[in-house]
Amino acid sequence: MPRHDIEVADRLEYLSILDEDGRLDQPLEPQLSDDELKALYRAMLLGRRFDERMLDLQRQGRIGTFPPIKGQEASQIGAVFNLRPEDWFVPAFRETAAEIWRGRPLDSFLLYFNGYNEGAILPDHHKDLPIAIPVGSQVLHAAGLAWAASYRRTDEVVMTFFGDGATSQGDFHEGLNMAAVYQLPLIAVCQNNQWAISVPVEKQTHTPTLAQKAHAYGMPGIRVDGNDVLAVYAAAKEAVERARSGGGPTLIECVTYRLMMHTTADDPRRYRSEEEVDQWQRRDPIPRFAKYLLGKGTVGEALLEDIGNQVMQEIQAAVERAEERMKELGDPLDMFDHLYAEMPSSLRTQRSELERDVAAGDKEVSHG
Amino acid sequence: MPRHDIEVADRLEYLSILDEDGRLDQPLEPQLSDDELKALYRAMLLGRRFDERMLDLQRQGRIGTFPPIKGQEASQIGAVFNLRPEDWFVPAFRETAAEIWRGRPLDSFLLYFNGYNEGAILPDHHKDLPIAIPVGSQVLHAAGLAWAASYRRTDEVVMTFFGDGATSQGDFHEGLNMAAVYQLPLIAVCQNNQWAISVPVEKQTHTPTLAQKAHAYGMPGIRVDGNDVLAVYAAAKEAVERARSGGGPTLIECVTYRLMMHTTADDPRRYRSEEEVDQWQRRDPIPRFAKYLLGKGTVGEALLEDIGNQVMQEIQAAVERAEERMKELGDPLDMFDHLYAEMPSSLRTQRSELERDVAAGDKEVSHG
Amino acid sequence: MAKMTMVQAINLALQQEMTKDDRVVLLGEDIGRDGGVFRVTDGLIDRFGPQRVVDTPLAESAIVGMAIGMAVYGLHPVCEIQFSGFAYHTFHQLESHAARLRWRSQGRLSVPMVMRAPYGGGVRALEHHSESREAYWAHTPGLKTVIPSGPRNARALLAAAIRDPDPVIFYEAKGLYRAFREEVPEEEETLPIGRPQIVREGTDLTLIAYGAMVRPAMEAADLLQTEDGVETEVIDLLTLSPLDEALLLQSVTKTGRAVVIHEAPRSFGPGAEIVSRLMEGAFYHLEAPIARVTGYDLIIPLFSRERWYLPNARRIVDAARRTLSL
Amino acid sequence: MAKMTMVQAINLALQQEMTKDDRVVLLGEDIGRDGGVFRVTDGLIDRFGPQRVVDTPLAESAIVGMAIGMAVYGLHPVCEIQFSGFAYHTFHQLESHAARLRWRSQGRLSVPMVMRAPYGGGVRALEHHSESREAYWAHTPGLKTVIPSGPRNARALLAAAIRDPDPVIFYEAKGLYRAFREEVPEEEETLPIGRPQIVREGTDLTLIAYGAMVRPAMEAADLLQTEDGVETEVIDLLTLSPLDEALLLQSVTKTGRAVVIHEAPRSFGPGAEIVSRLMEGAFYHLEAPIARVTGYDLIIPLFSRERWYLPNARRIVDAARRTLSL
Ligand SMILES: Cc1ncc(C[n+]2csc(CCOP(=O)(O)OP(=O)(O)O)c2C)c(N)n1
Ligand SMILES: Cc1ncc(C[n+]2csc(CCOP(=O)(O)OP(=O)(O)O)c2C)c(N)n1
Ligand SMILES: [Mg+2]
Ligand SMILES: [Mg+2]
Repeated sequence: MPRHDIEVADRLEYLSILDEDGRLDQPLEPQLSDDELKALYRAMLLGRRFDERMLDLQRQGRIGTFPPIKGQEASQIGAVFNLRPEDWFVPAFRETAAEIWRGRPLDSFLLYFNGYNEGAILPDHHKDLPIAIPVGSQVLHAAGLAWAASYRRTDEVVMTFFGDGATSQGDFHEGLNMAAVYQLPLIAVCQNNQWAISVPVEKQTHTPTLAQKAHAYGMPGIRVDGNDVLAVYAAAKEAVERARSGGGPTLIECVTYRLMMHTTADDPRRYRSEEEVDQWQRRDPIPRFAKYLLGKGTVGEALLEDIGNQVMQEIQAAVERAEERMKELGDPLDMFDHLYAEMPSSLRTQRSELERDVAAGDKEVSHG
Repeated sequence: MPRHDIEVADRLEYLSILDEDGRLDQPLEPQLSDDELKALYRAMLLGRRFDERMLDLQRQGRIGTFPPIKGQEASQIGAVFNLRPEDWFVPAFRETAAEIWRGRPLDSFLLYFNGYNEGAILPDHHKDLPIAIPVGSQVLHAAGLAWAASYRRTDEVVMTFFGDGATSQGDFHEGLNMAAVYQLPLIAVCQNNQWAISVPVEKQTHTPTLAQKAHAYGMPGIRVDGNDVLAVYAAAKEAVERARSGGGPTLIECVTYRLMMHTTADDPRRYRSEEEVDQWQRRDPIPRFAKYLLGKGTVGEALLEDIGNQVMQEIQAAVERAEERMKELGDPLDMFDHLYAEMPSSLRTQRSELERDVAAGDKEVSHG
Repeated sequence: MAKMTMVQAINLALQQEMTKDDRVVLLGEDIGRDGGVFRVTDGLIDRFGPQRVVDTPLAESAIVGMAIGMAVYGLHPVCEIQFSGFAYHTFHQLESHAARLRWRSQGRLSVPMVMRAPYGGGVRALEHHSESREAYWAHTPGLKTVIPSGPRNARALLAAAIRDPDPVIFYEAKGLYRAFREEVPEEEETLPIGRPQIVREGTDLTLIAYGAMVRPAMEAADLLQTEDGVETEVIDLLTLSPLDEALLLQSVTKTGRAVVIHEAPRSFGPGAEIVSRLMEGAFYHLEAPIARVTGYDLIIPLFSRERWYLPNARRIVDAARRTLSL
Repeated sequence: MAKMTMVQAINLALQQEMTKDDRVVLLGEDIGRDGGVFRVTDGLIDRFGPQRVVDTPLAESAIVGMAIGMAVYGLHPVCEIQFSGFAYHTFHQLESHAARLRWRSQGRLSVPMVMRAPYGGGVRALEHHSESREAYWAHTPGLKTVIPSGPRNARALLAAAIRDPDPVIFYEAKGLYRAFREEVPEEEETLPIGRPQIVREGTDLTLIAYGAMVRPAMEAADLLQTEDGVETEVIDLLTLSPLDEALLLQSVTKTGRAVVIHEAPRSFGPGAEIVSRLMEGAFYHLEAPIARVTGYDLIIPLFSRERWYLPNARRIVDAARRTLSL
């Protein structure tokens, strides 16, 4: 046939399980134990409440700029819930809930967003990467980790997160291409929260979905309701299993929404309507999942409240710990640490300069 | 339907019209006049013979490194044949035949590949860009030109070329995304010549076609037999018409083959077999098209020979012109020209330094 | 004459150039409805429409790469890179094409574009948002690197940059965006690119700075006068590259002593070139080694320690005193 | 001990490090079957297989970005960027991540990777294939920039770079690849990173060079001795950054005069930092301004005019004589 349509081999699917009102598509319901379901709920709620608390602190001037995650908890928790501790998690910068689930201490966020590098230290057992601010850049690190994992013949998988905006970056493209060429154990999770700061996804790409970008790499792509933690969980589970068993990478598009500002320095009223936000508010992943759990009988109202209280206590303790900790931190000379394994002579010289300057500054303060 | 396949709206097609033996798929035959057909043939042959001559010159040390195009003439000429002089042509570095068709003088190639910047000067009426060596980078310039053309509400279109290797680059991705988002009049022609130096296309991407990468941008993609000048012409004609009438960009994959070395500095025997080359030799676009023209009665053997002779004369004249020209060129002080519209003072100082050095060098030579 | 912040003054330059010349178009991330993350392009989309104030997808190489094509076509694109810390994505486009197309085509083509980007510290920002790496561009032949130090010269230099026939990197010290106001004339005003200015005259010592460092340099000059009776000359470079050293030589020939100040890391930084030019042109007038007060050779620390990284008047005064004591 | 070209010596270093340590893996364009466009990795794929000598798709940012991930995992990736003129694509990965991950994680993570790239002129190459822009990396805190000047030190420094716990930019002067042979011991040999060497002793003048410029500097030193009776000390930097100036200061304190040589454009180039360090540390010993013999602030011209762009012994001798006459 000289002129004919070409079929693309890889599948492109859509998945949703729990709808906006918490109604379930029974046959698709994932097999999760009560404990797992409660853990999912608790992790989402912790992410939500901690985010709210950070916003308060920011508004009080007690921390600096940070990017709220409100509305995206299901996309994050549903996905990382499938990871083992030995797996790698490579976040962008709006994965607070997922980072917490992976074990990053709450107080570390407060240090970090208060301008202390010490907040970026991850626990020793952690294999994850710290947040990556340059949009899309981390996809390549994830591909490199996945390459290394397969070089070492482990069954570790790597899950990386990025936004809708990131799909326009060259690094996204190069990373997914590499992952497909080497059939790496990579799960690429796009949190399509509809906005890249003020740019809506319709201006980011001419495609109706982001998942179809998988076709450019010859890998499966799936679009899921990102506010449905069960759908995200199920899609990620498939992808993780495929990756772990040598089946190569997957692109998952979680359709979700950034309910708050881009960062606390942003004013979304400049570029989007209250109505749009309201509409998405109704699709909030947390009440929906709570309804499901209550309906299923996994939890009762009392337990939900209990979880809520626990979470608030955990947060409060972390805030107190962080504020204590910050009193000890901030020695300016520390800025010379950790650039190189061994400090070169030119830096030693500069460090003495700073030392002198600190002394002079102190004198100025005490005498001035 | 909670779980279902997503259909991709944009088409992905395959097109071939004239097979390896010059047999035609009649219903698809483009309506081209005899003069047009002869022009197509002549342009391909000129590209071929000039390329061969450059290789001779290179082997004799009369020019430096250059990238031969042999085998890719149909992909180039079939595509650019659709352009008007007012349109823009944005080459990579292996589009000698297309550049000549667009009006770049033969002697300019010889100057250029002999290390004279003067060879990059394009004729005054030319709107095209000079060759771009950093792989994939030119796709963005083409998108920018197309953006400007549509800003100015002209009906100019922009055609850019790149190789299979270029599809791995971030700039390719970013450029096609931009073209789709702004629905720019861009025709993106990928010469899939199977190799990026020593890397075969199968190691460049996990996809069976390059055309399907169009799906990542929401634009039509078409894969054509790139050694079939009629198929390339027809596919490009559709794309050009679509672009000119505001229908946005198209990705065209021309399946062709680099019959020679990557550049004259390369030794392809290190990485590919003679058999593979032989196989593709049989799909040579030029004899195939000659057979078609002869069969159709557009030309006779005598005319073909005549065209062959004309082409050789044109090349010979150009070689002589270039060699004359080079005698006049090469004043080292010229290197200070054209960096900025106006030479800054620091460069004026440095230029005097070079002047002094040239004088010293001359003295050294004459006294030494 | 209105009193304006640097943000407003830059906005004015864009507005006036766009009004006068429809070749001028803006492109960048969030520059439209949002008015840019620093509001530099505030209101321009309302005035000129989305055809001329173009919100782009999130792709810096594409922004600059497309601007190159637009400029070759004959437009005068002004790109905004949201933070200079994300300008590295555009390096290959700027080095390999913007800086070279005039040269490559031997004068047939040109790339009259501007890349604007906020740079430098002082706003308690996240990582990658406070760097000062203008030396990368300054070392790149074919580019011009312009760095204003306040509202009035920002406006005048940006207008000149937009009209310039060659690609201009226009770094805006984000610490200055709203730091102070200055009278900025309503009528058009440009300043020549490539021309430093003496912003305070003196006979004993020369301070050389640009961007956000001009203010602490001026402060230091005041302190040196009141506390030490030293008459300090302060030079504002305004254009980092191509660097015209004539005025610097003149000054140092007179004063015999100099301190160069920048936020950028010291080693292989902008100050090194200034020191070298002075060494080459005023060696026999130097009475003491030229000192550098700069950022350290570190990643600029997150904001809790940032003020100890950035040069300030105290550090400049200290260096000046040491220089004067030699 | 075999006489080797620099290509062979680098190949030997790769081979030995790979044999010893399976964390060492190579990735880049055409480094496998093809052995690299300069044949630096010739034969390694046969020896170590495609799992350790990885031909990548054509994407420089990806090569470096993946190497960062691999290094964090615990491997020691060695990337080849085919020509340094295409290394700009990797800038944001190197600046924003490779150079920062140790710092960002406060010592928890590290990025022990090497980016090798051929740089510099002298091989009649096409555009973008002859640049010398090492100053970009040298100005980037968190990176080390190492530039050997011949087979033996190339081998020893590359071995050290591969073992280094931090990211190293390893620039190989392509003009030296096959320019001459040197004895290179079969047994392992490393040289410390960050340590310049005196390669010729002298008392009247110091020449400071690195990479391909060491040879013309040595030639110039010979000429100065035979023609002018001048005893010239020549220092080979070997590591450009972090720059250790101790040896330079020692030498210039003795000679009082220096010429710095590099292929890179002069302004904001590597030489400026060297001049500044000498100014800061040896000002009172200087008897003449330090001269710079460098590439001009131009795009390096295509090869017909290239030899007029690159510094050579004649230009160095001229500069030295002017310096000596002051
Ligand atoms: C390379 C780069 N360019 C620009 C920015 C500034 N910036 C930070 S986040 C952001 C938008 C990101 O959008 P998206 O990828 O959708 O993620 P989201 O913020 O919605 O989570 C921009 C432009 C950046 N961090 N990195
Ligand atoms: C950014 C960049 N990286 C590497 C190179 C070196 N190089 C030149 S051509 C080439 C292969 C290009 O392959 P392809 O895109 O298929 O084009 P072809 O050479 O086959 O025409 C490479 C790696 C380059 N020119 N630019
Ligand atoms: Mg988003
Ligand atoms: Mg190819």
